[in-house]
Amino acid sequence: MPDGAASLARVPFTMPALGADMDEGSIVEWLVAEGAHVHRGDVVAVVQTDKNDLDVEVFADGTVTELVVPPGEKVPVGTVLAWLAPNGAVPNTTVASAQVPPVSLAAPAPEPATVYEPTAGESHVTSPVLRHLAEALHVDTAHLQGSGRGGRITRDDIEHAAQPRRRISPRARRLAREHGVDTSTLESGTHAVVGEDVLRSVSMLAATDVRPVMSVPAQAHVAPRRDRQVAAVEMRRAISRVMTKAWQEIPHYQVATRIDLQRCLESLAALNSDRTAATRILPAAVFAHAAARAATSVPEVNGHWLDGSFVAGSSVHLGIVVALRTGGLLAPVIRHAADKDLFTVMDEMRDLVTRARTGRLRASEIGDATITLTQLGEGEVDAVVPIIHPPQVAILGLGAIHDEPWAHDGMLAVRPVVHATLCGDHRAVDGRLGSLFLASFTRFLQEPTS
Amino acid sequence: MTTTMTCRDAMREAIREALLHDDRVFVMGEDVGAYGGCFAVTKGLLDEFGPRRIRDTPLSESAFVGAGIGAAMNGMRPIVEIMTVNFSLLALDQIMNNAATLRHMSGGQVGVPLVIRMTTGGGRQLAAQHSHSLEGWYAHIPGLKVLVPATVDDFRHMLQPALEDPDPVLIFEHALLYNAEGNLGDDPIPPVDRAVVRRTGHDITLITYGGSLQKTLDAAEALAGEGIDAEVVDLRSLRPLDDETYIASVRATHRALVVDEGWRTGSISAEISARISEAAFFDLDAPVGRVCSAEVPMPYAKQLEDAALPSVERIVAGVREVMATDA
Amino acid sequence: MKSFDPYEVVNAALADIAPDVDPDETGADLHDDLGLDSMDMLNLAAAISERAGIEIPECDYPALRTIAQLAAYLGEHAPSCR
Amino acid sequence: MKSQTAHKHVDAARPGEERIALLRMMLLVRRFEERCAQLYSEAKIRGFMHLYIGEEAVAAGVCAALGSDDNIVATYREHGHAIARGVEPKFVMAEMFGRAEGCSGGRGGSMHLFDVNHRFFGGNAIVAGGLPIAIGLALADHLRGEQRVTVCFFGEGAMAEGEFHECMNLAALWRLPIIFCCENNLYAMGTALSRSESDTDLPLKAAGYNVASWSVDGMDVDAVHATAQRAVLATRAGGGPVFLECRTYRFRAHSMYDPELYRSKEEVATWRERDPIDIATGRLRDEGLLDDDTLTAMEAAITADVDAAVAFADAGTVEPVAQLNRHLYAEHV
Repeated sequence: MPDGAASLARVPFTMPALGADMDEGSIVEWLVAEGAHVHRGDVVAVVQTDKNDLDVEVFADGTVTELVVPPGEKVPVGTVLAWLAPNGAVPNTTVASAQVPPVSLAAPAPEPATVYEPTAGESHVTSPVLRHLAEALHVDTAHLQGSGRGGRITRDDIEHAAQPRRRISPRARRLAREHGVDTSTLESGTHAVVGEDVLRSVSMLAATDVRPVMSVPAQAHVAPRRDRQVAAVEMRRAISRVMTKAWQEIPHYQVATRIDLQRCLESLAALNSDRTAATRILPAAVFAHAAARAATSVPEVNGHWLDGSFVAGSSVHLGIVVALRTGGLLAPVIRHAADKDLFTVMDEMRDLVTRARTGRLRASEIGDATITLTQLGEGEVDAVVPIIHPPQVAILGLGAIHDEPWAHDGMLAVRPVVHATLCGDHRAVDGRLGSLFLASFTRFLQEPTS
Repeated sequence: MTTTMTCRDAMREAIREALLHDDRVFVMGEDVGAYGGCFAVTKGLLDEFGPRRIRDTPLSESAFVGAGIGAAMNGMRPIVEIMTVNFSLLALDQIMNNAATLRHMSGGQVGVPLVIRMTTGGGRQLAAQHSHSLEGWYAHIPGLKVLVPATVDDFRHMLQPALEDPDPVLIFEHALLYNAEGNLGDDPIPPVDRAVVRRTGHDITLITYGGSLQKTLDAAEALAGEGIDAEVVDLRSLRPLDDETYIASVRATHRALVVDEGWRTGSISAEISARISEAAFFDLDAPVGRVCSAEVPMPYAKQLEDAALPSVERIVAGVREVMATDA
Repeated sequence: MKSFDPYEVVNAALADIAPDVDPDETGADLHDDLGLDSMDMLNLAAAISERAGIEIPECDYPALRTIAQLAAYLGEHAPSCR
Repeated sequence: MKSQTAHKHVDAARPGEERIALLRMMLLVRRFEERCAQLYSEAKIRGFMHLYIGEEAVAAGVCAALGSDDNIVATYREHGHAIARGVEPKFVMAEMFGRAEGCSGGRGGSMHLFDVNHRFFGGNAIVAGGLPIAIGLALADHLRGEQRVTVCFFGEGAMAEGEFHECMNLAALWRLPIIFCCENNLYAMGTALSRSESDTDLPLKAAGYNVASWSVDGMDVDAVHATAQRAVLATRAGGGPVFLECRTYRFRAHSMYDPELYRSKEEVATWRERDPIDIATGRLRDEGLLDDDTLTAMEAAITADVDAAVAFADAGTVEPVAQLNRHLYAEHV
């Protein structure tokens, strides 16, 4: 057949070279059927090379007149895979057939398995490459409006729909790595995640913030047993991680003293004499209030050890360790505790303890403590030497109130006594300041309602 | 006791002192003698020290800078004054190909203990051939040392260590600073190659030098009103750069902004930014910001020149951007 | 009007302040066995007061160590029984 | 002011040994450089290398006129100047081998030979770049009232540079003790003098700056030596700067190899007939001051010197790369 109108009417679509080292390839699937109109740039087939399945585009406008090579057959680069009739040309399949080189004609091309014609309003991802991309980027294509021809979803559509990359500062990434924090859980407001976000998260973790507990719906009050078990396991892990880190990294020191509570408890009894259960003050609240005020008089124990240096707390946010009957513990925070009166401290403490035990604490009530108080006041324990919750630099441990012999004015008396132990992070604060704190704490206890 | 003086007087005092105490010192440059110096820094010195030591030169930057190099090689301690940094390009061959290289290419045999002083910077509506800040260019060249005094103390006391240096030292004096007054301290200045924290702060490190220092300090004060506590580092030397000081500051504040009157592209601010990335990347909470001169030849018209130069407002805006940056 | 059930009051109060405690353990020691501390006890007293209008004076606390004892105490002090 | 041409006659009263020493110096430089060419082909020497062959009379004659305390600044074609100044050939060769023992510690190479002990302030590879330095060297001596003279060598190509004109003016203005020795070999690389200068009478240009300006046959070592001696005498006596044009010719390519499209083989052949070594040898023979035996012995001794220099360089120390940053700034001990 000589050159002429008929041959002008045929444009070959050949096996492309998709890499410098590609010599042959095979059609995985045809994405067009015979008779389909195609445009320059449309993906018309998926081709398998030695390495990959790749989308293959067509470089001409026209109508597909014949699919020559069926899927699965390996052919050399340059082999005609299909014939196109340019727009405006009359397809002449008879002529075309005569022109087809002797390749792959032994088996007639079967009906392509996955041919479809996109219809308006219906979104489809046709190519495995794009399907893979959508999966990798977590894009749900079912809800995507394609911008391609006939509503087809394009690579751009998928990439636009993908979640914007979370922005995390280099320092935040480093701190997260060092503290074992999963950056995907970090909250940062509208900005990028920065170092402080990680450190806040670390301090929340240190207070054994275990999210499954937090997520118990308020109206349910009690999580299903299985959830509680899961939560307990996770809390155990969190405690394990934080306490191990604290024990390994923080050079603890302890200073301890015994405190005569006679005056304190007498004042408290007087205070409670005409109070109902709803307004009564417990010794625990007196201890918390005194501890908070002592922290303002020795600010060196109140704050965080961050990234190699001590950052003083701008206020006293007192963490209160609450042991859970289900195992584990939480340390909700009385914020600005030193600025509040005893009654407010009692109210908040009662509220926090109750909600801690009923799984209704908010995350914001957990983090951010600048110093922590732990009391084992209900049992037989005389004294406790606690472990600091990083990044805090001090924790005050109180034993149970017991009657003990007490030397007073050269006489032996029996007094209600509590053993107080202050554990300090020696990197940040020295023992002298720890003992000053205990002295101040003792003083405040003598005037509980002042 | 403190004395108040201008940076001009401080530099003149420094030159006087050097001339008085070291016979090897002489001053050479265009109009340094009879005219009293284009910026009056050397005013009065001709009368005091005579024409042998206060040498007016022809308008031959390459020859008299080269002469300074040769005299320094031959035992003298010349102070060469170039009127402006733009004119120094006429002597760039001597500065780059000779002063900076002689020690190295002679295998350590030849030293060039030369001091070259020149004015730099814009802000005086002197347009596109008298206003640029090319100290960053010179800082590119190994073999040179580049000092950028910003305070009366540094104007008064940087010259002597520069003269004592066995290698060529370029001192870039921002022209707007000559009239700036300040208290002359009694204490010796820190070594000239150390940066100094001029203002402490916790939130961001502002790194600057020379004519931009006061603007940066003013910006830091303005930012304090917004609750942004900025630390300001005065580099004082662009070569060598005191990495230790500004990197330590950035490690503490986690944010940095460089203020540099040079053009942004290929500038010393680019170098500092790169070094912060190299040394403190994992301490950063935001990309390093920069406030530089607009990338145009310096325009004449006041409002255009103002817009081209770093200003307190631009520095404040730059800081806000870094503080709010999505990293 | 629904009749006053002291067990119901105690159990409801317990559910408020210590939902993890099994209310069927009527004979168990609230403090030693069930782990309620002084804060819990105070809360329990307040909750009971709110529900039943019965204020338990602090001096009576030591005698009320089990759910059964509490229920009995409420039964004795119930307004309708006075 | 019109430039003068120096007397070309040979001073017959000059002692024979001194003239034989000039010949020996020219021969040493010649043989040394011929070996350099060979070593370059063998890749023992790399980089740019500019041979002085044909111009030896200038360096030999001028340097012999200087005292040991005088200063020299030279160009990148400075092997001859360094050796004529007294830098031992083995240190020059070691430098070209890039050895630590080289006269510039291997940092300079062929174009940057330095030896401050001989007050040899370098081969400067920026055309005219050495002139301002020479001004400064002279200025320092002038300020201190010292009797030193500074000689600055440069090619005629440098006279198209601004620095040349700045320096002529400054030297005359300040009456500095400096001799500008222009080695006019007629080509600035490949550009003929007539294609680069509006007036090829070079001393005339220097004279325009009120600099005493002389011209001499640069292929005649006796003439160069005699004229240089007069210039040194005048300058040292406070007469101010002297411009000395030495008319010479380079026999080989600009750098090691070039196709020499810019000049004809005939022209080179004509100039080779005026080889300064042949002129000096012939004259000394004619005067009965040199015989074959002496010449043979001289050649043998020079060959031995060059062999020794190559052996020294070959055995030299390869400086550890760890010392790359040395000699950037002064090392404080």
